[in-house]
Amino acid sequence: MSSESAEFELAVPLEYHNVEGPAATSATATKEELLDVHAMMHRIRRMEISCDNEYKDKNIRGFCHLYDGQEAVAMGMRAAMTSRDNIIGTYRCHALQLMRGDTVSRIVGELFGRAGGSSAGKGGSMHFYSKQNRFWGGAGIVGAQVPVGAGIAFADRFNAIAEGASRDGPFPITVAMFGDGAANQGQIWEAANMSKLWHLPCIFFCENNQYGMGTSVERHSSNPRYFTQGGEAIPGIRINGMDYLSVREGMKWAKSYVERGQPLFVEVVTYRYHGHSMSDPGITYRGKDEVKQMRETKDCIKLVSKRIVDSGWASEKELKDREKAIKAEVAKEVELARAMPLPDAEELYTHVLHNETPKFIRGIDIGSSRVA
Amino acid sequence: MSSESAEFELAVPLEYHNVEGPAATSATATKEELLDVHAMMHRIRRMEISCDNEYKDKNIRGFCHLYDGQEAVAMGMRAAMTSRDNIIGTYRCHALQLMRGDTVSRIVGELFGRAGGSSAGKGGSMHFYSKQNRFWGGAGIVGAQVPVGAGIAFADRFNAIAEGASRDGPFPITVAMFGDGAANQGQIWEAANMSKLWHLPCIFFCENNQYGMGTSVERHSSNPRYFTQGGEAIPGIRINGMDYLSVREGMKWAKSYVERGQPLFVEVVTYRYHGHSMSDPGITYRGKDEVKQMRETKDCIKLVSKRIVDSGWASEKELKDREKAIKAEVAKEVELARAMPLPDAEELYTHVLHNETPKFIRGIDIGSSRVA
Amino acid sequence: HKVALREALNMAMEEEMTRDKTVFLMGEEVAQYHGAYKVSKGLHDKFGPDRVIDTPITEMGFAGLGVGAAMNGCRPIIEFMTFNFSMQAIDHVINSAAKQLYMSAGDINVPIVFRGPNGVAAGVAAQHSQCFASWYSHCPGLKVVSPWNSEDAKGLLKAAIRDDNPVVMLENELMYGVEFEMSDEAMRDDFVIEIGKAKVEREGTDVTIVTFSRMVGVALEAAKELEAKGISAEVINLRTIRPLDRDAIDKSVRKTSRLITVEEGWPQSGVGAEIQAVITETGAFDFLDAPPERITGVDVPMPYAQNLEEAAVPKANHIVAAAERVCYRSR
Amino acid sequence: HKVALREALNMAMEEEMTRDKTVFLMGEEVAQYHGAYKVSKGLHDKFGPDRVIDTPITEMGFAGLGVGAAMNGCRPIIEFMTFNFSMQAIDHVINSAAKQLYMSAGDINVPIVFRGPNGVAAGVAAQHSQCFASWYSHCPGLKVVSPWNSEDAKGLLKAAIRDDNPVVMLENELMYGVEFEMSDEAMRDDFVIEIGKAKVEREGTDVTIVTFSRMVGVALEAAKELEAKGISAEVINLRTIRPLDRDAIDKSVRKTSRLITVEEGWPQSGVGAEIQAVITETGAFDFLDAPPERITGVDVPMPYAQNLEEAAVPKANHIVAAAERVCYRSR
Ligand SMILES: Cc1ncc(C[n+]2csc(CCOP(=O)(O)OP(=O)(O)O)c2C)c(N)n1
Ligand SMILES: Cc1ncc(C[n+]2csc(CCOP(=O)(O)OP(=O)(O)O)c2C)c(N)n1
Ligand SMILES: [Mg+2]
Ligand SMILES: [Mg+2]
Repeated sequence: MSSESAEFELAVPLEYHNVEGPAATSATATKEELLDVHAMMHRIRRMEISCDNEYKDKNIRGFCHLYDGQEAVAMGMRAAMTSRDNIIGTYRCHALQLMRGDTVSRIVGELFGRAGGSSAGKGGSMHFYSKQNRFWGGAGIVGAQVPVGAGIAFADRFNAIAEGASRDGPFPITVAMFGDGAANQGQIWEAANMSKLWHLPCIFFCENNQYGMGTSVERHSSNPRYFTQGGEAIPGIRINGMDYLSVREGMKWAKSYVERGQPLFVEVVTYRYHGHSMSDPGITYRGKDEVKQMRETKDCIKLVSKRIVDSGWASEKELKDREKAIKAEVAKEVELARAMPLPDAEELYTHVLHNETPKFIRGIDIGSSRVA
Repeated sequence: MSSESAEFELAVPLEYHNVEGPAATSATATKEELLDVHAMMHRIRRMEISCDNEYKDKNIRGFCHLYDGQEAVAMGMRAAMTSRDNIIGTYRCHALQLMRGDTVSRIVGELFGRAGGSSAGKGGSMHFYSKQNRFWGGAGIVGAQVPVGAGIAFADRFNAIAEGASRDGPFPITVAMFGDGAANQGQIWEAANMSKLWHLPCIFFCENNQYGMGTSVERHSSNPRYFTQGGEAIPGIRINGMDYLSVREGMKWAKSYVERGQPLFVEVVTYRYHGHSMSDPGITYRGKDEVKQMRETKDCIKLVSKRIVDSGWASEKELKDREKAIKAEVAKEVELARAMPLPDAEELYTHVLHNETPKFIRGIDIGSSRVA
Repeated sequence: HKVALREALNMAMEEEMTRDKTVFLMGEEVAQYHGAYKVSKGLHDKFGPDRVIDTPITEMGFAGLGVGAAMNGCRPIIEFMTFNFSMQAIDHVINSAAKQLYMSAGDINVPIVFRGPNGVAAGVAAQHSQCFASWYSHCPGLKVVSPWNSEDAKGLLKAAIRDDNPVVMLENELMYGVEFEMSDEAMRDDFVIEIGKAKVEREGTDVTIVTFSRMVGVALEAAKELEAKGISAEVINLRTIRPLDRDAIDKSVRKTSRLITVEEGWPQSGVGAEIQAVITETGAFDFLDAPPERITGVDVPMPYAQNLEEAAVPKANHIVAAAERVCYRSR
Repeated sequence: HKVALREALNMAMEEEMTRDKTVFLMGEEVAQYHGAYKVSKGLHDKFGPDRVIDTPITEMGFAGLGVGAAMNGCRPIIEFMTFNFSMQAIDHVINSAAKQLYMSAGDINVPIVFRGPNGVAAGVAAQHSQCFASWYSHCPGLKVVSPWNSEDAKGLLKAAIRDDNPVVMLENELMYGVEFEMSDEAMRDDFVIEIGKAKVEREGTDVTIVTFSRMVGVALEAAKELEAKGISAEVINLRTIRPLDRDAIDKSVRKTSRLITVEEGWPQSGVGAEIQAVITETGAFDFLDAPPERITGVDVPMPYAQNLEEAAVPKANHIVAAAERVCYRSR
């Protein structure tokens, strides 16, 4: 079965800064791989579209940052990394949580503010985590997750060396993600500097979806070639983020480079279909046409579908049937989420401190305080 | 008189990043200029040595960051800039205050904590200012002065354009200074990014004296070529900071570049003779020999003296006499400072708010509060 | 005139930018996007990109830049998309702005306004729901104002822009869309509210309720309920948190002999704690007939789920119950 | 055993690093320079550069990095050269560390210590003299400790390192060189002080003085003077500022019926304000025979000149006078 494979051309070659890597103008993939990726991408998209609808129905509150359009990025990362590698992302994190092993129902349950949500209803859209699966969030403050990511890489190297590993690795890697808007944050440079000085196995991963909220890259970044952000000190690579195979190839090489304790900037050029968050229609600062054109000509799911069909691995009809099945599956998961109970009122007072119950938590008035 | 001039070779050529500037392998100077610079450099050095002594005698408290060794930097800046241009520096700012028109007695008076000190005794070593002379400090927090400096540049451009000036300048420039240790601060990059986007006439000026406190550049900076810090976005220039004429030439070109609203990184390579502050003997993290060798072979005053003598503009003996006179003058100024009265006790409560007396300033106990 | 708070803020900025050409507005998405919460709608069109400036998402950088511009002849309004993000920039608010005048013995003042929504919004969880009132008001050299209604918003923001000192203005996202009646006087372009003066929003004789920002409305709601129960509550809208209007608090507590403070922020070393200390110092303490009570946010990070979030924030019933307790109408 | 505070801190770190190989120390100049104030002397020699790490001067970056390391199996000690610089990093202390456990519903805890000198030193002026006790203790999810003497320093730091939650430890530069007697027990490597417990440093019956850090010594000095005047003062060393030991404060105030709080930080929404609110809540308020007083730093940025600086910070005579007032021995 796994013998069915084919070679595909990559529309945009990988581009390197201050380092030499493989040209990678084409990549091989198997039938199962692409079918699996197609399914997963579609699952992400259905989940995000469901969130959009649920938000409009007022079942989701606050912020809600959707990932549709960018699915190839998450999928390419997944293909290149092991589950021992770490990811830390931004508030735009539903897809990452899913890709790291969580279920649609738990994710949507979180957005519904339910006890069975991934963060028991305490986090919401911006705060997904799975320590066990080495997904570290889910962070609401632009830029902040990047030094935290460098610290995760630091700990992996520190602990490996303490246990006798070679100082040159290979270490598990950490992918510290940030958007193009976040790329201007000084703390990214601070973290990159320390990573280079201390040989941390950390990828500074810029998801360039061309806008930071309503501001386009050329209005917020004096150097929008984010893969060159490391200047003379840290190399970089630019990847077409609308192509799963490009991301997979680029990230495979990136991992092999970084796991030896050499930080790297990675820029994936991608696009978000929805507005920044739910209050943003997403069409005031960019034309409807632009979005439409991206959807029509660059869509990452279309590209995978086309490759599958062109290789004769499935017909358009078969893919549509699969998509329908996933749609139904996601709808079922959303209903599972809806059926979850609300968090118990006592949960307000839990998880303030680890491994201990605070002796006293003051309430709204003194009388309603919790005394252990 | 001013006809007496000569051409001098620059030992280290200017080095450019991402921009082309004049090669400047030599520079012309007049007799008066070099004699004046010699005097001023010597005045700075005597002032700093006096501070060292006064600190040891416990007449100066807290931190005290001395500038000796780096005199050519301040002098070169002065020669290239007009008094309408702005400077904002670090806590290592005695020399800058002097160069911007203050007196040794007021500066030392500040260090003595006297009412007649430059900041009326309220600031101490780190906090010198002269708004009227466009010297904006004097800042105790590493890195913070750099975005503030960009803001000073912003205001000059903003106000000039509001008054009808061309959008391409020339504008007064702002030199935002920072050390090699500070160079790693992310806010420098944040400020540089905005400066490039918004065409601010701002120089990001790194005084690379090779150490940030006790840490040498290669231990704190993954890219110690600070003039390349602007990467693909912002050009840079590296200058030999031990040579007055090199700094003058480099900064003249820099000003001509920047005043059109194009930010620039400038790195001057220099050396501090004293420890970081007074509690640092300055010889644990660098060899005594290193300091000695710098003093003997690279000293900026020696270089100016040699050029004067070589040009036949003064004999060694004449220069020594001048130095002696300055020494006496500085000593007199120090005595003036010593004679200054302490700040009036009421000064504790002044300058909390501008142009108004707070209605109430709580004291150590409620009874000692100031009520207007 | 019915005016939403968002429009009152907008009006204040427009008037002051018209009045003084050194005033500019800077922040994330304030120009082409009209502000994340549309507070700056139309200003970019009117004043152009030189005076209404979209920044990169670099709070530390643009806050510092604003301080420098303020030192050198401008009057910047720096918008934080929310005050939560001001933590990245707080060194500039405190060290670069608030302390500058003092360190330079009066040479350099910093006429700057830092403004934006503060405190709890709806469903935005722990990192986006913090109240910074007590932190900022702890620090000398700053002024801190916090409006409740549209008049407050307009009058305080205009006063802040004209002030020669750094002012932090803590707004509230949940209030932006709320409409309030504005007087003719308040609609005028010379309307300013004096910083440092509290306002008695409702007179009463039995208990003083001191509060600020959105909680003023909640307290007024409580006061109504209390009235029905025969308790006459006086509601003080602080408007300014630094400098505190000690006299207004003192006067009211002497009159009512009972004090309740209400804030949505965390209790420890909050604004309520300070008010209790103030009445001790002014002597109003001696007039108390019952121990003062404070109503605060629960001492936990803010949860996302609606039921938990609601349980974390004061509501009118808490104030009513507290008033009944201090008036000994209940246990 | 006479041990300077600096050595007690050093001992704590050395013992805990020996005990647990996931502990490391990171900060500016902590390794080769032995710390700006020599607190980490010898640790780099003993544990090597992997575990005692000099950082660039990038507080935001290395504080965030420390948080990440703490999430992933390490127990970092992050030294701020002084807490003034922690303002550049405070977003990580609060948003990345203190709120992490709650947001993740218990999934990710952050066992990290942020430590360094806090408050006024000598002649370092406004930007280097701020006290952060009330700011940090305002925030849930954090613990905040502040030692007075060498035993405190050792026992609290060891407890902080072992704690599974983020702990802020506010030290005092002026105390680093001061020698204190340490008991045999405190010299042992299993000596820890429970976080959250205050210590009665001196028993008394007439007035309670609640304080922390360097001011404990000043309060004890005042207590001696008061003794000569026939006033018996009880001095409570808080040791922990969050969570506050409400019981200890309550108990003492019920006994003495008088309260003075002492801190060197600014008054508004300070630690003293909170303590006044606490006794109101515990009921000790009803036992008071006089309004409580707070002794605080003057509400201005810190000046450089020695005479002004001295006038800005509480001294024993202020406490003595306040005690006489609350005991009605003077007016
Ligand atoms: C420090 C900080 N400032 C501002 C915000 C508000 N904010 C959230 S996301 C965002 C835009 C980020 O854009 P980008 O980094 O490009 O990521 P994208 O949303 O495109 O994935 C802004 C301004 C924040 N959360 N934190
Ligand atoms: C944010 C911050 N962190 C730390 C310090 C303490 N500090 C003052 S100067 C200094 C070293 C700076 O080195 P560098 O930038 O090279 O300047 P130099 O002293 O060599 O002129 C340090 C660590 C500070 N003042 N501010
Ligand atoms: Mg983006
Ligand atoms: Mg240096």
